Amino acid sequence: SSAKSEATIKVALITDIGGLNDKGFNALANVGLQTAKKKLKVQGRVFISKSAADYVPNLSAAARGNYDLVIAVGFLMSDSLSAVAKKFPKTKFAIVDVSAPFMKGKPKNVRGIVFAEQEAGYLAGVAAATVSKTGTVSTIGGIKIPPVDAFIAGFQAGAKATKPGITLLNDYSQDFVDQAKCKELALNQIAQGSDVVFQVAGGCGLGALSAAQEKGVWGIGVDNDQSFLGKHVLTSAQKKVDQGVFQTIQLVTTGKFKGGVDGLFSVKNDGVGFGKVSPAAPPTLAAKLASVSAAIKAGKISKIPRLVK
Amino acid sequence: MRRLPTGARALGWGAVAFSALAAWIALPPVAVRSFAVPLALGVVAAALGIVAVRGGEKRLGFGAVAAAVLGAGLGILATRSGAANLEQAVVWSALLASMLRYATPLTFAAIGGLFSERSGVVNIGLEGMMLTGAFFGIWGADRTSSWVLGLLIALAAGALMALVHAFFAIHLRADQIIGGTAINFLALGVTGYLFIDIYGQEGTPTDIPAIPEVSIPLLRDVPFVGDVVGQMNLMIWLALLTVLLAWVVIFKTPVGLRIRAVGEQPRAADTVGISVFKVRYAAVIVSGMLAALGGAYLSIGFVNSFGENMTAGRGFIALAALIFGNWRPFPTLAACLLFGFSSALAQRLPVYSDSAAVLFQALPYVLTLIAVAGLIGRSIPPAAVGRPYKKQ
Amino acid sequence: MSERPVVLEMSHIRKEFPGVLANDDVSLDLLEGEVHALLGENGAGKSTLMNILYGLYHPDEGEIRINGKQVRLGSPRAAIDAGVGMVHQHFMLIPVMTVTENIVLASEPVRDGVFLDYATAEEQVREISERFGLAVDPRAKIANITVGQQQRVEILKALYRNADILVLDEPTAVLTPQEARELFDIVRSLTAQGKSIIFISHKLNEVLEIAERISVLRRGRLVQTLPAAGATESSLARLMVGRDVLLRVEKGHSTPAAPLLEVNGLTVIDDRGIDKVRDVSFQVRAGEIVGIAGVDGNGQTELIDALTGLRKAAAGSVTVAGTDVSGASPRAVLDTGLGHVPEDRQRRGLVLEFSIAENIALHDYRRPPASKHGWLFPARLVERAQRLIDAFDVRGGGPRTRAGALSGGNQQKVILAREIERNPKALVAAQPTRGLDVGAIEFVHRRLVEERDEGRAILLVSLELEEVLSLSDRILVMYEGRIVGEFPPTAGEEELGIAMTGGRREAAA
Amino acid sequence: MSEPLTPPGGEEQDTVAPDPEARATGLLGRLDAAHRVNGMLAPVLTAVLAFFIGGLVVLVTTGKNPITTYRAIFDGSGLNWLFPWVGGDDRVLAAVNLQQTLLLTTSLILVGLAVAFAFRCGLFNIGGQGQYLVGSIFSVWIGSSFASMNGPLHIALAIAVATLAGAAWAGIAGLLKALVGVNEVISTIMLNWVAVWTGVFLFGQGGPLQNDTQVSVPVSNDIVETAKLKVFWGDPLLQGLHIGFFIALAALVVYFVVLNRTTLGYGVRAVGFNPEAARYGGISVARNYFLAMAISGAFAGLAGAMDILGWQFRLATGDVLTSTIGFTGIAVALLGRNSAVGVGLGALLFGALLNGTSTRNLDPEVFKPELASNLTQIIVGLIVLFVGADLIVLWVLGRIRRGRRTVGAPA
Ligand SMILES: Nc1ncnc2c1ncn2[C@@H]1O[C@H](COP(=O)(O)OP(=O)(O)OP(=O)(O)O)[C@@H](O)[C@H]1O
Ligand SMILES: Nc1ncnc2c1ncn2[C@@H]1O[C@H](COP(=O)(O)OP(=O)(O)OP(=O)(O)O)[C@@H](O)[C@H]1O
Ligand SMILES: [Mg+2]
Ligand SMILES: [Mg+2]
Repeated sequence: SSAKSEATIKVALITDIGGLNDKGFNALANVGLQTAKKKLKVQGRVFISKSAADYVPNLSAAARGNYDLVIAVGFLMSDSLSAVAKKFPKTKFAIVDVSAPFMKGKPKNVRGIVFAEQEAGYLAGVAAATVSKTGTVSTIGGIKIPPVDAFIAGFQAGAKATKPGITLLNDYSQDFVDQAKCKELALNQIAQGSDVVFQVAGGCGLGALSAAQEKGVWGIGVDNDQSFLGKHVLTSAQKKVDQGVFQTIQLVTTGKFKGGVDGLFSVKNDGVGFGKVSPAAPPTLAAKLASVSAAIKAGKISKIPRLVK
Repeated sequence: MRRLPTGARALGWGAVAFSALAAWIALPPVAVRSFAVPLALGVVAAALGIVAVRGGEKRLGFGAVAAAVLGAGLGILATRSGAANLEQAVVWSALLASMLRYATPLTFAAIGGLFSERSGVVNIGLEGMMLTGAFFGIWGADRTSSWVLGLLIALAAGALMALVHAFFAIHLRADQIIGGTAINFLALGVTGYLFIDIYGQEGTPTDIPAIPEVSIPLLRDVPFVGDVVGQMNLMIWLALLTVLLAWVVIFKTPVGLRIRAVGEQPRAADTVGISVFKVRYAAVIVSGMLAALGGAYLSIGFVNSFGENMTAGRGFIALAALIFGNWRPFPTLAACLLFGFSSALAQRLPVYSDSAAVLFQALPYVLTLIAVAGLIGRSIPPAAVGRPYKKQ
Repeated sequence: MSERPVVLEMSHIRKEFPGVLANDDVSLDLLEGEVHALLGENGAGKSTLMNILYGLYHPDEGEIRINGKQVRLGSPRAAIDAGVGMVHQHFMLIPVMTVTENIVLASEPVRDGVFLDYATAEEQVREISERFGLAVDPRAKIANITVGQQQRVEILKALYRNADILVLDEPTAVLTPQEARELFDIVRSLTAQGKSIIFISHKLNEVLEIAERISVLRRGRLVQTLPAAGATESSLARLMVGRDVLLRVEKGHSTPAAPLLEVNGLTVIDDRGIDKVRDVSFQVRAGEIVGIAGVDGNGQTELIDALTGLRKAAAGSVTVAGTDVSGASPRAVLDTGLGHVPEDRQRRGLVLEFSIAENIALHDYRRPPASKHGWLFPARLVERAQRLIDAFDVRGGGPRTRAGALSGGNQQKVILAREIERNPKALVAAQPTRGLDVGAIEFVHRRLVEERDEGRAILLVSLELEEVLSLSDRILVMYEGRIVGEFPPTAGEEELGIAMTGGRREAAA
Repeated sequence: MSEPLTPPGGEEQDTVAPDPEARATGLLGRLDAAHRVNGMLAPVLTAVLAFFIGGLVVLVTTGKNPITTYRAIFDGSGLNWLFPWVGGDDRVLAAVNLQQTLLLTTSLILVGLAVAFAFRCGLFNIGGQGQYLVGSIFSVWIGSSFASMNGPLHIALAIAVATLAGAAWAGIAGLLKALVGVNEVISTIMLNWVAVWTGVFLFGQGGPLQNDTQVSVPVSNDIVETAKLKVFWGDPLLQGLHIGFFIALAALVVYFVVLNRTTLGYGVRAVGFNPEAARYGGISVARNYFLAMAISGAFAGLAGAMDILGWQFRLATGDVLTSTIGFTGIAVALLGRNSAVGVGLGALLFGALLNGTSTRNLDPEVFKPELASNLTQIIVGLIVLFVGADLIVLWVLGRIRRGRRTVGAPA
C-alpha cells in the first residue's frame, strides 16, 4: 500500500533568482528532486523565479496545484514563504538555508533545511593548511551572506587549527555569476602568496579555480564535488543540498514530515563533507580529512564559528 | 579644433597633476607616512583648481577640485593604513596587468561600436554581440579543439548578430535602440539556451584549448615593464593592435573617409555615389565581429569557460567608453584603460575597510563620472548617428 | 550660332509626392555650351525636376536622354557616370571635413593600395580650382569657410568628377554681388569649355544676364521656354506668378523718431576666439529701416546673435526701447520688444517637426492667451495660426501642417507672421528673402515697409545689395567686424561694393 | 497614438540635434506611410508577425505546436480573464495571473515613461534602473521607519520622497548635461552602477539599513503594515493587485497632459526636436535638459515606490543586484513610440509576456525548466525586434497603395 501512496506524492521545487543553472544550490536542489523522482517514484516539478516578483506567485501556484511538498530554495524567499505558508496551512513546505523557527510568524507547516557549512569549511581549511607551502591561503566569497560566511569562518578556523601561524586572505567578489571578477581576485591573492584558493562564490568561483589552475596552485571547490574540473582541485567543501532535498522528500513519502522545525545537515548525517581529494595531493591528505571529519562527528571538534569576524 | 592651453587651462591641468601626486606620493614605492603631505598637495591642487575656475576654465577647474579631494582622500587613506595593507593593495605591476585584463574586452567592443556609430548606426547591442562571441568562441574551440577556429567562429557569430541589427536598422529603418535592445535580449536567450542544451549542469569542459599567453623574452626581463606586459594574453596585444588599425582605417584610408561621411551627412555621401546602405552594413558587421572578439577573450582568453550572461554589462561600459573617447580610437582606449585601472584598484581597496568594501565597487563609475564631467565634458557624436537613411 | 548638339532631353516628366504634384508633364532640353535658366516660384518644382535628373528622385513617368541615348538615372552614381553634376540648393557638404576631403569623397586618390593620398588629392584640387578659377583653400574645414566658398567647393565637386552637364540650384541665393559676378565669370568660362549648365534662380535680372534660354515652371507645370533675348523682368515675373508683380519696392518718405535700438561699442568673440564684431555702434530709430550691407562672414551673424541675446557680447551695450539688454537671456530680450527674423530659417527659425500653429507660438507660448499658469491651449494656437496663415497668405498647409513640409518661401512667411504679430518695437531681419521667389519677396518687402511706417525700428541685414538699397533709409557697411561707412539709399552699388570689400578701410579708420 | 499637435511618435527618437534635411525625408517617409495605414493597424500587424516568428522558434526548439504554447502564454498572462466564457476554476486562476501581469505592468508603465519623457527632450535615459533603485531604497527606508505615523500620510511621504529621490538621481545627469554637456548615456550608465553598489552597501551585512532581526541576512527591514498600498483585487497576502496600478494609469495621463497641454511640455518637445530653434525662441535648453531628466527620474523613482509599497515590502542585496526592470523600460518606451497610449500598451505587452512565459504557466514537458527562461527570453527578444520594425508592414501596405494609385491615377 505504501508504494501506491508514494506514487501519488507531488513535489514542487521553487528556485530563487539564481535559476537552475547557478552551479550552486538551486542546481543541487534540482538534483535532489530528480533523484527522488527516480528512487522514491514521486512526481516533481520545478518553478523558476526570474525575479523577486515570482516568489509569491510560484509558491502559491505550487500550493494551489495541490503539491504535497513545496520546497523553496534560498533565504531570499523566507518572507514570501511565511506569507504563503499561512495561506495554505494544509500544504507542506520546506526551505533551504532558512531556519524555520526564525521565520516570520513561525509557520508550523514549514520545515527548514539548514546546513553546517562551517564544518565543510573547516575540513577545507585543514586541507588547505596541510598542503600550503607559502603559509598563505585564501578564500573568495560571493556576496556576504550567512551560508558563504559560514564556509569561510569554518575554513579559517580549520586552517588556524592546523597551522596557527598561517596567513589568511579573504575577498568578496560581490557576485555569484561573473567569473572574471573571481578570477581577478584569485590572481591578486595568488600574487600575494596564497597557494590555496577556496572559492565560495558559486558560478563566479569557477573563475577562481581557473586562476589556481593557470598559476599552478591549489583550488578548493564548493557546494558540489568540483573535482571534475581537474587535478588542481584539491578537494571540495560539499554542501549536499541534494541530500537535504532528497531526505526531506523522503520524510514526506514515509509520512514522517514535521514542520516548524529544522532538518540540520552536518558532517554527522553526511549532509556536508569533503569531496574527492585530488590525485596530485599528498597521499596522506585523504586519510587526514577522514579523521578530522570523524572527530567532528564525534563532537571532539565543535563550536566552529559561522560568522567571519 | 582644440584651443591651445591658456594660462587658466594650464593651471587646471597642473591642479589635476598635483591631485594625482597627492595620491601617488602616499603609495609604494614612495609611501610617505605623514598624512600632512597628501593633504598639503591636495590643498594646493584645490587652490589651483579654484584659480582656474576664476580664470574662466570652469569645467576643468571644478574637475581639478574634485580630483584634488579624491587624490588627497586616497593619499590620506593610504598614510593611515598599515604599511602591510598598502604593499598588499598596491603592487603596481600587478595592478597594471590587471588593468589591461579588465580593459581588453571593453576595448574590442568599444572599437567595434566606433565603426558602427561612425557610420551612423547606434549600437547598444554590443553587449549581446559580445555575449554571442563569448559563447560561440568557446563552443567553436571545443568542437574544433582549436582556439584559432574558435575565434573565427566567434567572429562569424558576432557578424551574424550584427547582420540582424543592420538589416532592421538600415533596411527596415527600425529604431536602432529598439534593435540593439532586442539583440541583447536575443543573445542572452540564444547563448543561454545553447549553453544549457549542449553543456548542461557541468558547464563547458576544462580541456578546451585557450588563447595562449605570449611571453616576449627581452621584454619579460625588463624590470618593471616585464612584470606587466612580459607575459600577456595574445588578445591583449590584439586589442591594442585593433585600436591602432581602427585609427588608420578611420582617418587614413578612403574607406574611413566614406564611413565618416555616411555617419555625418548620408545624403551628401549619397549624392557623390556612395552606397549609404553598403557602408553601414559593413560597419555594423565589423562592429559585431570586434565585439565578439571581446567576448571570446572573456571565454577562451581569460576564464576558459562560459557562464550565462557572462559579459555582465561590459557592452554598456564599452558604449560609455566610446562616447567618453569622443568616437576616436585612442581616447576610447584611454577611457577603457581608466576604467580598467579603477576596477583593478577597487578590487584591492577592501583591505582598508570591510564594512565599506562594497562601496569601493562604485569607484570606477564615480571616477568615470568625475573624469567626464570635470575634464572631458561635451562629446560630439557623428551628426547622423541614430537616424535611419531613406532613399527617395 | 551654328547647330549645336542637344546634350540633354527630359520629356514628359511627372513626379508626385504624397499630396503634391511636384512635376506634371515637364519637358526640357539643353544644348551644348548653353546656360539654360529654370524659373519658378517656391514650390514650383524646380529642385524636384533637377533631383530627378541627378538620380535622387525617380520620376513616375517620362524619360531622359543624354547625348541622344536614353538613360535610367537610378542613382546619383548613374547620373555622375552620365556626366551630370549638381550643386544642390541645400549644400551637400560635410562641415567637419576639409575642402579636399569633401571634393575627393568617393573618388579618392590612393597610395600604396590602401591609404588615402592626401598630398595628391590636394594637388588635384589645387589644379582644377586654378583651371576654372575657383579659389579655395584645400585644407580649410567646410565649417570654417564662407557660404560663397562652400559653393565653389560644390562646383569643384562636380568638375572633379568631370561633369559636362552642370546643374546650379539657386546658386546666387547665398552670394554677394561680387561673388555673384565671379560666379557668372566662372559659368561663362565653363560654357566656353563646352560644359552645359542648368541655372535655377529667382533673380530675374541674373537670369536675363546669364541665360541663353529660360524655362518657367508654375505649380509643377512647364509654362513656357523662351529665349532670354527679348524677355524682360516683368514679362518673366508674370509668367512665374501668373499675374503682374511690382519688382521695385514703393515706399514713402521715412519719418524717424526716437531711437528704439541702440548699440554702443559692441564687441563679440566667436566660438573660435576670434573677435568677429569690433567696437560697433549705431542706432535704429522708430520708423526707419537701417540696412547693414556686407560680404558674408564679416560679422553680421555674430552681430545679430549679440543683439538678440543668443551670444554674449565681450564688450559694449545693447539697448532696446530704452532698456539695456546687454547680456540678457534671449527670452528677456524678446520680452523687451525685439523681433528677430533669423538668418537660417530651417535650423533656427522653425522647429520643423512642430506644426505651423506650434511654431507661431514659439516665443509667447508661456503667456496668455497661448497659455495660463503653465497650461497650454492648443485650440487657441490653431485658431490664431489660421488667422495668420490667411493674413500672410501661407500656402501649402493649415495650422496643423508640419512646418517642415512647407517650401522655403512659405516657411519664411510663417516666421515673418510670428515676429510681426508679436508687435515688436524693433525688428531685426536677417536675409529675409534668401531663396524666395519674386512673389514672396514682393510680399516680404511690402510688409517690412509697412512695419516701418507703423513706427517700428527695423534693422535689415542682407547680402543682397539690391535689397538693402531698395529698402533701407540708411545703409551701414560692415567689413571685418567694423562699420566702415554710412551711406544714403541713393548711393551706387559700386560705391558700396568698394566699401564692402575694404576699399574704404583707411577712410573709416 | 498621435495627438492633435504632435506627429505620431517614432520621430521623437533622435538623440542628436536634428538636421532638417535628413529628418524631413527619413521621417516624412515613415509619417505618410503611417497615415496611409490608418491608426493602430501597423503596430498590430507587426506584433502578429513578431509572434509568428517567435512561434517558428518554439516549433524548431521544442518541436511542439506553437499555437498551444502561445495559448499557454496567453492564459498564463491571465488575459483570458477578459473573455466572459472563461469560468469556474479557470476564471479564478486567470484572475490571479492577470493580477500578476498588471502588477508588472504597473512598474513597467512608470519606468517606460521615465525613458519616454527624456526621449521627448532628445535625451536617452539609460538610467531608469538606477533611478528605480534609488526610489525603492528611499521608500524602503521611509516605509520601514516612522512606524507610528498614520497610514495614508506615511504612504504619501514614502511615495513623495522616493519620487523626489529618483528625480534628484536623474537630475545629476541632467545637471551635468546642462552645465558641462556630459553625454547623458555615459552619466546614466555610471549612475546605475553607483546606485546598485550603494544599495548593496546599505542592505548588506553591517550596512546602515540592514534589518535588525536577522543580523546575518543582507536584507532591509520590512515596511510597516500601515505603509503598504491597499490591495483592491486578489489576496493581500498573495501579492494581489494594489492601487498603485491606478497611480500608474494616472501617470500616463499626466505624461500626456504635461507634454501636450503645458508650457513645460512645449519647451521640452521644442528642445527635443531642435535645441537651436528652441534657444532662439527664448527657451533655455539647459533648463529643459535638467527638467526633462528630473521628471524622467521622478517616474522611475515612483516605480520603485510602487513595487516596494505594493508587493515587495523589503529589499535584499540580491534584488538590488539582479533587477533589470529599468532596461525593460527602454524597450517599453520605444515600442510605445514614446506616446502615452503606446507606453501603456507596451507595458501591458511586456507584463503579459514576462508573466505568461514564467515556468509556472508553461508545461514542463514542452519547456524543459532549465531551458524555459532562455527560450522565453528569445521569444521576447524576437517580439521586440519585430514590433520595433513597423516598417515591414508599412512597406507592404504602401506598395499596395502605390500600385492602386498609378493604375487609376487622378491628375
Ligand atoms: N521629399 C519630398 N516629399 C514631399 N514633398 C516634397 C518633397 N520635395 C519637394 N516636395 C514638394 O514638392 C513641391 C516642389 O518642391 P521643390 O523643392 O521642387 O520646389 P522649388 O521650385 O525647388 O521651390 P524653391 O524655390 O523653394 O526651392 C513643393 O510643394 C514641395 O513641398
Ligand atoms: N524655458 C525658459 N527659458 C528661459 N527662461 C525661462 C524659461 N522659463 C521661465 N523662464 C524665465 O524664468 C522666469 C521664472 O520662470 P517661470 O517658470 O516662473 O516663468 P513663468 O512664465 O512666470 O511661469 P509659468 O509660465 O509656468 O507660469 C520667468 O520670468 C521666465 O522669463
Ligand atoms: Mg528648390
Ligand atoms: Mg553670416
